[in-house]
Amino acid sequence: MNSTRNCAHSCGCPLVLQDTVLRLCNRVDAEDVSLSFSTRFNSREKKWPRTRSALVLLTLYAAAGAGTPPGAKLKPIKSFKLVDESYLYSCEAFLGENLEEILLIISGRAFSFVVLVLSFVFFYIAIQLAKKGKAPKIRRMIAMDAIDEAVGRATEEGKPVHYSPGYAYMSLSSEQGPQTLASIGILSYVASLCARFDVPIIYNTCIADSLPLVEETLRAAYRNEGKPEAFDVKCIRYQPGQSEYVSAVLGTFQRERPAVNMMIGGLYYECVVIGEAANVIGATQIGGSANIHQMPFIIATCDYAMIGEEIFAGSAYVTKDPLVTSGIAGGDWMKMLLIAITVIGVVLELAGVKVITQLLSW
Amino acid sequence: MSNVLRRREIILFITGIVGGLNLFEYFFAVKEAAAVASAIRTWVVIISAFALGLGIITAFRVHISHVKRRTKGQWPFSIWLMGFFVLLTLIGLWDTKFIVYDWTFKNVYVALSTTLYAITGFYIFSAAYRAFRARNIEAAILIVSGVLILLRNAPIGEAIWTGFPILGEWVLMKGQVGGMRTLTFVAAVGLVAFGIRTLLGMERGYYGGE
Amino acid sequence: MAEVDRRVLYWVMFIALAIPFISPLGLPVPITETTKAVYDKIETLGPKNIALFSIAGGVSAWPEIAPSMVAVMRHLVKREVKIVIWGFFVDQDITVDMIISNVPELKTKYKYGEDWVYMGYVAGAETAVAQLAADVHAVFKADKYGTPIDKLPLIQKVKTAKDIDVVLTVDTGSYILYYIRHWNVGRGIPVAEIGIAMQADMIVYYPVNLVGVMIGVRGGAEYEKLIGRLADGTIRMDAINVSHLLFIIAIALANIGYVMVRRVKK
Amino acid sequence: MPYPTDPLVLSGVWASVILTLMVYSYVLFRETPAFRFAEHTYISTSLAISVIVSYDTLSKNAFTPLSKGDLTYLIPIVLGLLLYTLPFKEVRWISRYPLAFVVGVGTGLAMRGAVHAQMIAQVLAAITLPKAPQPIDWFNFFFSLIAFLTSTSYFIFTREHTGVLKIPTKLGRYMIMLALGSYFGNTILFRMAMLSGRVEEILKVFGIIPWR
Repeated sequence: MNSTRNCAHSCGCPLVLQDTVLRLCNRVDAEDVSLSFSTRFNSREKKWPRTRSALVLLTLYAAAGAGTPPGAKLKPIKSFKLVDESYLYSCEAFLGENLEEILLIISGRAFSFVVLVLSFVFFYIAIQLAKKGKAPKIRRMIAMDAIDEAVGRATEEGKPVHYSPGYAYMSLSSEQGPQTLASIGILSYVASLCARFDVPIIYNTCIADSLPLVEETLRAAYRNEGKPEAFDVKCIRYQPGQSEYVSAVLGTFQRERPAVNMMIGGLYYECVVIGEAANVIGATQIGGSANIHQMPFIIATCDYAMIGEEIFAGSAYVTKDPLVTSGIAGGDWMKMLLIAITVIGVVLELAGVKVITQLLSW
Repeated sequence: MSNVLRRREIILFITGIVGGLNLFEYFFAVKEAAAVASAIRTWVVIISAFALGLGIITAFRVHISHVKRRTKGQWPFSIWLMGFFVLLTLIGLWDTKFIVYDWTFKNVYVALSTTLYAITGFYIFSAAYRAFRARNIEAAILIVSGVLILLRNAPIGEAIWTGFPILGEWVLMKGQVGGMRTLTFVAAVGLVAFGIRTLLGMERGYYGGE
Repeated sequence: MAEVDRRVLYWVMFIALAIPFISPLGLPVPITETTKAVYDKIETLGPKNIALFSIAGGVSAWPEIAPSMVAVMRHLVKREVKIVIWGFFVDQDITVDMIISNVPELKTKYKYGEDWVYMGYVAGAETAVAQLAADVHAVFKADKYGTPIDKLPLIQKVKTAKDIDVVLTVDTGSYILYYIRHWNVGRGIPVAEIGIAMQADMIVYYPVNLVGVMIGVRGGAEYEKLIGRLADGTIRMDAINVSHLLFIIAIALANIGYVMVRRVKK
Repeated sequence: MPYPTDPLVLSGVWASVILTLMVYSYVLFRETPAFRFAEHTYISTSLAISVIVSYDTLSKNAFTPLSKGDLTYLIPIVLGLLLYTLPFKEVRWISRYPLAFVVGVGTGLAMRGAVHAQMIAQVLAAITLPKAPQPIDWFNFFFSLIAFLTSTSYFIFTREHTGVLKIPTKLGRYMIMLALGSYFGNTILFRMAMLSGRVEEILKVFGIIPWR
């Protein structure tokens, strides 16, 4: 084998290759690394009847061709897992062939895919059950039920309701996006209550690309309550950044003294500041986030807290549409399934059977 | 035409396709899908950058109304906000190296960002003072775990008793792991369920239930 | 005692934090494993290696992360590791300037474009991190200073994630997860975190994915000790000590007050 | 380093410290006109900076490739411009089109990351036995495992927390509190570092401690 062959990905291969083999060999040394590769590989490419041995071979060739890196322990490899795409690239580079094209499913992600597909299946089953009128009952969510009471309090006191979705990386396209969407879902319920009881609502946000959704949601809430003329678009306030948003909320609290503060979404450090500042003005607080790092502060500062999954469920909960709420049941089944896998996995592991761990890292 | 395009189904369909493509590309090594998904992600970065203008419109709408109505204690600040924004934007577009822009950036923008970030120091103190009260077993567990971490993080804990960092370390590295794992796990389950609802166009809350 | 005006608490904290700066206490800072792991990783690198220094923390987080950033950068320069910098925060230019002024070797010993390069700001959060892993050159056409990438030998070598030997992500949020998801999982690039205190437990959840984690200002103070050059991080640890003591006293008082109030009510 | 004498630097450090004190007047006293001034100055400055940064992003990511003849970049530019139909009643609905892309990408990215790193990896970690275990490692292993199982049971929505679920969900809540307490404690470290940084700056500028 020629060690100077150029890498197909022009990655400065010999060096990478050497390093890769070193890492691979050292990792293979660890007992817990096992090879997993798509079985499709076999049927699609007759050229490599046995994926495992082919890869082991590749590795050894690679090690030989690139010169054995100092410190690499080369020994017969029983099983190892291709945990790293760059190993694959190195192997490709070495053979001058594109292994990625042969692979269909990306290694290590297969079980995730199964879980995702199962999630869809569970969801489908739950919907079908709901359509037959057998929608699973959802347990009471205290924080969601508290919304009515809180808005009622604002009505009595004649003070506004303050709502904000948190920092959420300032974009719907970030991984925080779904939390912002869930928050806007809950907003739609809060806004219709506000419209119904003529309570002003103040919405502070720093997420520019959510503004159209927020505006439409508020507009629709007022229209559905038959008061489209009562909607004032100026209740939506925008600040171009996280701390800017915090400063504006602090100002809003003291100047307009809302009776209720709701912060639901992708919260970050603003959570504790807004939460405490709202406490100073004696506002009833409902908070929620799936961001683990803010959960302690939601619990510390808010009267009602929705943690983790609850905000996603909450958005379905308020719609009270059995078709939507049944999705929550799908999630529950997934939880139960994975709990079962955990229990079985531990038992099998203790018995020395590694089926589940292999399955999970498939 | 516009009646067809107005249909919400089309919009939900686009959302579903774009989301689905990003999922597909993650699990399957299909180069074409990866290329398209990657291009769409670049588009979205561009669209999001355009959204800032909406933010500016939103902010100005509020402040112009304050000025028009001469809101007490507010309208001079609104004029200042809008005027300074226009001035600084013009300078910045002309040359970001220009001294006024540079000075404002460093001494106003950065200083205030730091200051507001640091304001949490005060609020977390009062939050701890209020929340860390042993009202029930749950609150007691919260306190013990929190205080042990405090004594672990500050070297002073070790100075008081050498056992504190060990206990704190246990809580941080072992004790809290199970609970935290759950929070990570269930948030993901909820997110996936919500994502499915969104991609299938069932989550309509955020579209205002029109 | 159960209910005091919050402003009393705030004033106490404000004043107490000033004390250690006026008269430093100088308590020792023991070194934790997770910081040592980052140090050990960089010790294995040399002039042939390229480190990515990703800035995902604003200037506002300097008090917490600047000591770590400076200490790690000093170490990289000492090991003569090539450095690629980019970031996700609009004010990061000031952070980079701060690092340069504290690590003057970047200007003297290092040659810009060959030994280190600053690519500037990237918009798009996780999307961008994923994009960068797949194709750096698609994201950057030029560096921060407008030099096209074909004139920058170092960035010519860095085309995808796999050209990087270690990712050092300075992070006050979730960027560490983005790097784990898109750079480590599936690509195997070692990722180390220069983080804030809340990210301390990352190592527990992602032990396989993370090289090490530097925990906030304490991580910085420890790193300063490791590279043998004490600086801001060490001084600031005193303030940490005082404030933590204050927290414990406040929590104790709050609970005593609470118990007393409850007894009176009974 | 000596105390700065350059008027530009000097004015800068004083401006930043005065603005800091204006903001803290909210915390230490109440909402004052000083705070209001700082708040509006901040938002104004930040809006301007965001415009510059967004313009930069757009020219790098969209306008430059477009000017080089890559016409596909017309799509996102047009989509971005469509957002501006929002203020106009008749055509407002058009602004949903660009959002469909934004929401799709956000949802897709969040889901794909969540399944693997947050679900599978957590289960895998929960069942991975300790290596070369001492008795304490077994204790820790089972403690984490039970914590994981019980606290997950707390998040079952389709069953009321009574009967069989009563004890596990209660224990689960305790485990969640243990985790949250630890997070709370850890966050304090960071917040205090931040605040001490500001205090240090104030002391420095007022000349109470030497400049470094």
